[in-house]
Amino acid sequence: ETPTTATSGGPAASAAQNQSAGPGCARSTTGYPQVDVKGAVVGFSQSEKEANPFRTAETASIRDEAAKRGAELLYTNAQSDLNKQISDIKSMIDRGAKLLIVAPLNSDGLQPAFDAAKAKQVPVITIDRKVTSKPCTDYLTFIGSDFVEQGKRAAQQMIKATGGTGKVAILLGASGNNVTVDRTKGFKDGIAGTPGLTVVAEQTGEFDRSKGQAVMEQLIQSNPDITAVYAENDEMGIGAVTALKAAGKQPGKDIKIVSVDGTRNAVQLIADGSYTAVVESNPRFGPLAFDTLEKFGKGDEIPQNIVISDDEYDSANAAQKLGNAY
Amino acid sequence: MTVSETSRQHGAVLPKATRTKVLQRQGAAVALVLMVAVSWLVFPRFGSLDNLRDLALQGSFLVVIAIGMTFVIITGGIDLSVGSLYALGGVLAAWGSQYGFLAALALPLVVCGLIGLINGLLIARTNMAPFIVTLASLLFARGLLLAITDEGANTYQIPADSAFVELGRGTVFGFGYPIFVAAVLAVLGGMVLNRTNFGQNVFATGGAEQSAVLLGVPVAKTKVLVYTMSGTLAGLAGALTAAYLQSGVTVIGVGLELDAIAVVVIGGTLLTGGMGTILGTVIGVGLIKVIQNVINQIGTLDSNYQSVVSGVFLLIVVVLQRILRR
Amino acid sequence: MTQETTQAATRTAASTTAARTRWLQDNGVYVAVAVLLLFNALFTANFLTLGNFTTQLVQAAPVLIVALGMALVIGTEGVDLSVGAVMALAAAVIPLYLGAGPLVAIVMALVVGVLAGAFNGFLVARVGIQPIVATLALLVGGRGLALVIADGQLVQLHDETFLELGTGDVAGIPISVLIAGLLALVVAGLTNRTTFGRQLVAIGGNRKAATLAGLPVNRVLIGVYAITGVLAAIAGVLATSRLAASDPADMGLLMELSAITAVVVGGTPLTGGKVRVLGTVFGVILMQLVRATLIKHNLPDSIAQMIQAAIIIAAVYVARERR
Amino acid sequence: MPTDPVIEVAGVTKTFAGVRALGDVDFTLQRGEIHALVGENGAGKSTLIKVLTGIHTPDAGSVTRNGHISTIYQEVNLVPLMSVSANLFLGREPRNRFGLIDRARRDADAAELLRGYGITADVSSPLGTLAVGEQQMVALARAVAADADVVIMDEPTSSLEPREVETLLGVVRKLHEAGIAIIYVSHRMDELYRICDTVTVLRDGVNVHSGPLEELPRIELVSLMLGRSVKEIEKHGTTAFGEGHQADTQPVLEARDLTSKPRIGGVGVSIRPGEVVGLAGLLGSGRTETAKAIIGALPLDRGTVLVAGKPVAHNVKASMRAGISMLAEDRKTEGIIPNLSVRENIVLAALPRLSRFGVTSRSRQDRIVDTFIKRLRIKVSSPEQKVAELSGGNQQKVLLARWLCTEPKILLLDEPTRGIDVGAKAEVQELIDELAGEGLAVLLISSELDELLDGADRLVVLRDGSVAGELEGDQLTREHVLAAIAAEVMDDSGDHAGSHQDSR
Ligand SMILES: Nc1ncnc2c1ncn2[C@@H]1O[C@H](COP(=O)(O)OP(=O)(O)OP(=O)(O)O)[C@@H](O)[C@H]1O
Ligand SMILES: Nc1ncnc2c1ncn2[C@@H]1O[C@H](COP(=O)(O)OP(=O)(O)OP(=O)(O)O)[C@@H](O)[C@H]1O
Ligand SMILES: O[C@@H]1[C@H](O)[C@H](O)CO[C@H]1O
Ligand SMILES: [Mg+2]
Ligand SMILES: [Mg+2]
Repeated sequence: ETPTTATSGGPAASAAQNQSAGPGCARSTTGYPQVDVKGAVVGFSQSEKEANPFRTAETASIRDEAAKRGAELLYTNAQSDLNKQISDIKSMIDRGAKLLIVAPLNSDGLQPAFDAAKAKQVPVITIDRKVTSKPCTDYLTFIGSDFVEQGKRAAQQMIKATGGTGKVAILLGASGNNVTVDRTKGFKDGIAGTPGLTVVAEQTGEFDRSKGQAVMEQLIQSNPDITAVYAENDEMGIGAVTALKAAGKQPGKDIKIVSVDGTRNAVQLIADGSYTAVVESNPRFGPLAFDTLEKFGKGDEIPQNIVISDDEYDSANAAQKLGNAY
Repeated sequence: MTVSETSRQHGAVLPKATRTKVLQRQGAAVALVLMVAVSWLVFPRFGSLDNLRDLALQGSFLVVIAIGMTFVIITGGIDLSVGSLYALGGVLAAWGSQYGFLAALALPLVVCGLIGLINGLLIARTNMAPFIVTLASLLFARGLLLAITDEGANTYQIPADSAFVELGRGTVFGFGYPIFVAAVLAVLGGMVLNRTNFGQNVFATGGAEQSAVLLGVPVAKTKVLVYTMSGTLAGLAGALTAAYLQSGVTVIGVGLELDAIAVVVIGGTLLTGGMGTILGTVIGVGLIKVIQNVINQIGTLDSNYQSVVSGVFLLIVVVLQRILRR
Repeated sequence: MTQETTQAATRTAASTTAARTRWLQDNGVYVAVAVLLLFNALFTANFLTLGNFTTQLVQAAPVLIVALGMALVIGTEGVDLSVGAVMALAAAVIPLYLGAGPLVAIVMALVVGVLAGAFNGFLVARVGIQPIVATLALLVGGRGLALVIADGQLVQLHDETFLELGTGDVAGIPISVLIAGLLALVVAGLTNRTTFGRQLVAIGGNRKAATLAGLPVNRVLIGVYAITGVLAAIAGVLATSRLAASDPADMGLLMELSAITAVVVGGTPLTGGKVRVLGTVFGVILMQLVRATLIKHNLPDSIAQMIQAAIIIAAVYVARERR
Repeated sequence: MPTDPVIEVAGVTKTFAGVRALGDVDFTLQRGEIHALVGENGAGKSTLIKVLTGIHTPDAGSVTRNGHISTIYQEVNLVPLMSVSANLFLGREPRNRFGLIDRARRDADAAELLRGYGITADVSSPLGTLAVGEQQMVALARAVAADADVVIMDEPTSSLEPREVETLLGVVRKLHEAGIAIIYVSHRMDELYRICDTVTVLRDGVNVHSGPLEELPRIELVSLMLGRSVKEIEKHGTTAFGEGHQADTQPVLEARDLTSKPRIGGVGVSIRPGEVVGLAGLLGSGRTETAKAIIGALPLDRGTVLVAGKPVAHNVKASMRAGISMLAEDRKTEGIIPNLSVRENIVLAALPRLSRFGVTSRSRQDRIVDTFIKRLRIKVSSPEQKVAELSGGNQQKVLLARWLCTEPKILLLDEPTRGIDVGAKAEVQELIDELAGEGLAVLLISSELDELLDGADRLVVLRDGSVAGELEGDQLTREHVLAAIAAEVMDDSGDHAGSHQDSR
């Protein structure tokens, strides 16, 4: 398969082995009508601006797959506004969407939108962020990464890279975001058994490169003994690299950097030797989402929780897997 | 004779003034009617009952906040804290809902009202600029929100069967309760503004503060009251939103203050104070929401163009108003 | 007799407290900076290092550059909410022209800044729209436009010469700090020593009177907003270079609030008619030190925001104009 | 003399940021009397009033009030954006049975009430659309309607035309008959002697005299106010103008057919160097508009302005370059820049000339500022003092200095002596004479007929925005002017003119 664009390149997310959990959900349980994906109007509600490569790749993946399967795609972007996302979803239902894919802005607050879909018997697949509503009732199923697991895997990478000793600074994601909460929890749990690794600072970089950079600049001054940085997304990690270089440090060498996402820029930095490791958060939900919709349409039972497999990049494989990064 | 000459002069000046006044007052309304009509014709789905219901519901939260903002702006002030107070109100309501309906409603009103009161006291008693005082409370309320949610990690859920949820989700003929709350508040607000002594004090304070003092208007008290009101209403809007979303979402309300200011100004209220109407504000909300809805109806518009369109639209409205006012 | 003497005594007492509050009002921001420096020297690890001071100055530089323009606009009794969006526009323009060389890219970014500012100025001066609303339109639309230009993407930059702006130094002083300092001097000279500067303050003090005194009110206003626009663009260029990427989605986000806060904390009243350039410089430094202190002490976001709020109120309370 | 005080003030002291506005003032107002409160600018009259009404708390001393006080403050203190009726009833609106404001009744009551003051404007329109005089009348009606025992009027007539002054004085008499006590502040001696029973003179915040007004000759009253001897004052007449001026034969300013609908239509004025031309007319007759049209601050439908025969582009900058300067009517809103120093206020308009390549020169400024402070005898502690801290008269002089700084050939003065005390007024009048003597062409607008008659060499009378007549030489009498202004006004103010003569 030859990728058409850079963002849609790389392997599609596939369901991780044995990780799809929960009792099944089928059309017979929901009583929803049968809809063929081919020729159907499918709505996709994106949550945030596409400045972050993760979002770009996510949207591209859905778009490409919809085109491939002959579905008509309606697309909205909530621009980080929860109320707008609710309206977006309702308006797509109104405009005739028979199937919905939603990348929720946050884990809570979409209930009214789900209720609207339920009332019109429109199945909803949520991707990327898991919501607190009821699967198979409020929405069909969740396809996405296990963010706690991502944090744990980042911790493993960190332990491996530091040999289990060091002072870690955490660049937190945006406050109030469940991705932040989960990736922090996973990481802290992951290093709990390694007393040599201590967290000396945790400050928010708001998932943003320049904020990550600014915070890192402060921390490296007040805590010059920092030996490792855990960034909850690549953008902040890249910002940290810039900050550390400016402070005369050698990121990737005297200061280890581990982050989550798998963007091309970060993986490139690993290959260049100034980054330690990246745990992937795979944004290519398109194929899996449409497979799931098709399966559901056929009447098959689908799992309520589809955890996708995330890759990992480190110095051993970065150069060779660079093409997979987004 | 001289008397009749004076009246002749006025006769020459007034009809034009009245004409402009009508255009000014109704200018926004005319624009709204036109836009609704055109949208109806161009986008068949626009006029669907579902869409109109959702439009009204989405507008209702902003109306509640903008009523408070209208009062504040008529006194010549500004309230930047409403976005944060809105989010805080939602969180408090969700947290309070575990203690019953009354707690869920009273807690946000009291706490946000209190912060509004402090805004008012600082502004009225210390001669500090409203812009900067309320900017500080914007930060403060956001910080408080994070503090009570464990840095945003906790999203309080409202039990789906609680009476409080009904406040946000209940409907009459499919129209949500918040619409009626907003409507009642708008009518009340208009009445208070135009038919009570407090309302007259609001106009006098913004129209000519020094004179108002000499006319015996309790200027300081009036200011304290309008900021308290604005805070309380922002808290109420937050509570309604929480009831609607069934949870105290922490990531909402960012930048909402600018929306509120924009709708008030679009509605013809003078930013310098002394003049304004609640009806205008409601129409302003209508205009903003219809524009957003239409952008969604177009569907294919690049999401980045959406803010460009909003900006251009805002510009056209204020420039037109300005020209009419001449 | 006795009554008179007591009165005289209270009068002198009153006038000394008046003098003291007056002094604090004028110098509060300097005192606050000194206090914060002292606090950090005592309680913050590794604070008194050259590297740390450099970091603070480097981070403050773009804010200062924007705040200088903001101080001028506020001096005319205006305000410019669009500075963050203008920074984003500047950032978006750079990768488009970087191929033609860094100088071309920078010039184009500055041209965009001037145009955006002049547009604001036109709306305020000629059309007569309230500054808040006039610039709100560009705040809303400008960033969107920047994203449209950049196709919504962050672009990694590799031009060494361009990146030098953000990382290089002259005699140990980072280039961006040097530029910010230079601009502060220029703006101080402009406000205090030129016709333009005095006219600007007069317009802010009493626009009607300034018009009747034959001052070129519209020209000055458009000029002031254009200067603010170009300063915001300069800040955008420097910040972009330092980030080594053009990121219109986040560049200068909420910058308008930071800049206004710094200006007001520095003792320039929002009511116009007065511009304090040195105060603005220290206002920016104060807010930078506050942020640094909160991060260095690893305070959670919640506490950090509440403390910032309290400090803003305290600083403005001291500097406020008495009735 | 029966004593039944409604207001008693004992030992009141009030200081503002170190400036003593009132020092140990005693003051008593008897029930039913009309009490004049006089003094130079900054003597403390308005401050005393604000202490009486409770707006200011005194630093020391006591204030006893035995009744309800209602006040008309010095500047019109109403809310221009609110309707006339809302202003009139602010704080005591008529309510309907639900406790809500009854707007229909409010408007009806307002219209009814104002008819008694000769105002027939639409009461539901914003107050700001009324002429200043009418606004002053609304303020008066508001104050009187509030069932008061005491009515305080702080310079109520300073922006009224003669006819309106008569209406106001009529109201004052009616109040007096109804047993209401009145405190009346004015710089206009005639009015005081016509209606007041007693007088209190403040000087530098101290009560220097209280007593019956009749017994106090006018000249002594002035001497008390100024703190100068009677002899010194006797040298001057009612105004400080000298005889006529030597004027050139060719006009330096010619304004033709100035039209700006609906305010002025076809006004023409010409002034020769060294000549003072007065602009007379009722309030709203278009005097200010004429001056603004000449300087280019008013959009014109038609008309040209020529300076020394050459047409001038219609904008303020071009006019100033051509040598026209205008002292605006409203010192506070159109004149001073309050935050700036006296120096900066003086050089403001001349700044480009005092700069090189846009960079200001401090030494040049200081030189010229010093000259004018000395020449106009401006009382300042230093040129760097904030102009807002000066008294009204001195602010006016600062503004005069601003215009003289631009080295004008033509000076338009709109109410140059309004609201300034007798001392300062005389100085300004002398200055006008002096300037004309030096060859300046002066256009003088004043609501005080005496000032125009004494100061001007020629009068242009406006009525309803057009020229109703020009008077020169022997025609410069009160009667002629009034006749030109409007026949009917002369009819009913003829005897007032007479009473003016009497009181002199
Ligand atoms: N709010 C204030 N703050 C500071 N100084 C004040 C204030 N009000 C009055 N003053 C000062 O107090 C003194 C008395 O002022 P006041 O207004 O009472 O004079 P006045 O007799 O009414 O003069 P005028 O005839 O010009 O109206 C003046 O020196 C004035 O500058
Ligand atoms: N376009 C207008 N609309 C409403 N009111 C106006 C307008 N133009 C002028 N006025 C009011 O009418 C008043 C009288 O007009 P004008 O200034 O021409 O009178 P004047 O003859 O100069 O009298 P004076 O200078 O004594 O006020 C002005 O003070 C102003 O308040
Ligand atoms: O997983 C994604 C990415 O990590 C992104 O950086 C932030 O949003 C999350 O949902
Ligand atoms: Mg006074
Ligand atoms: Mg006038």
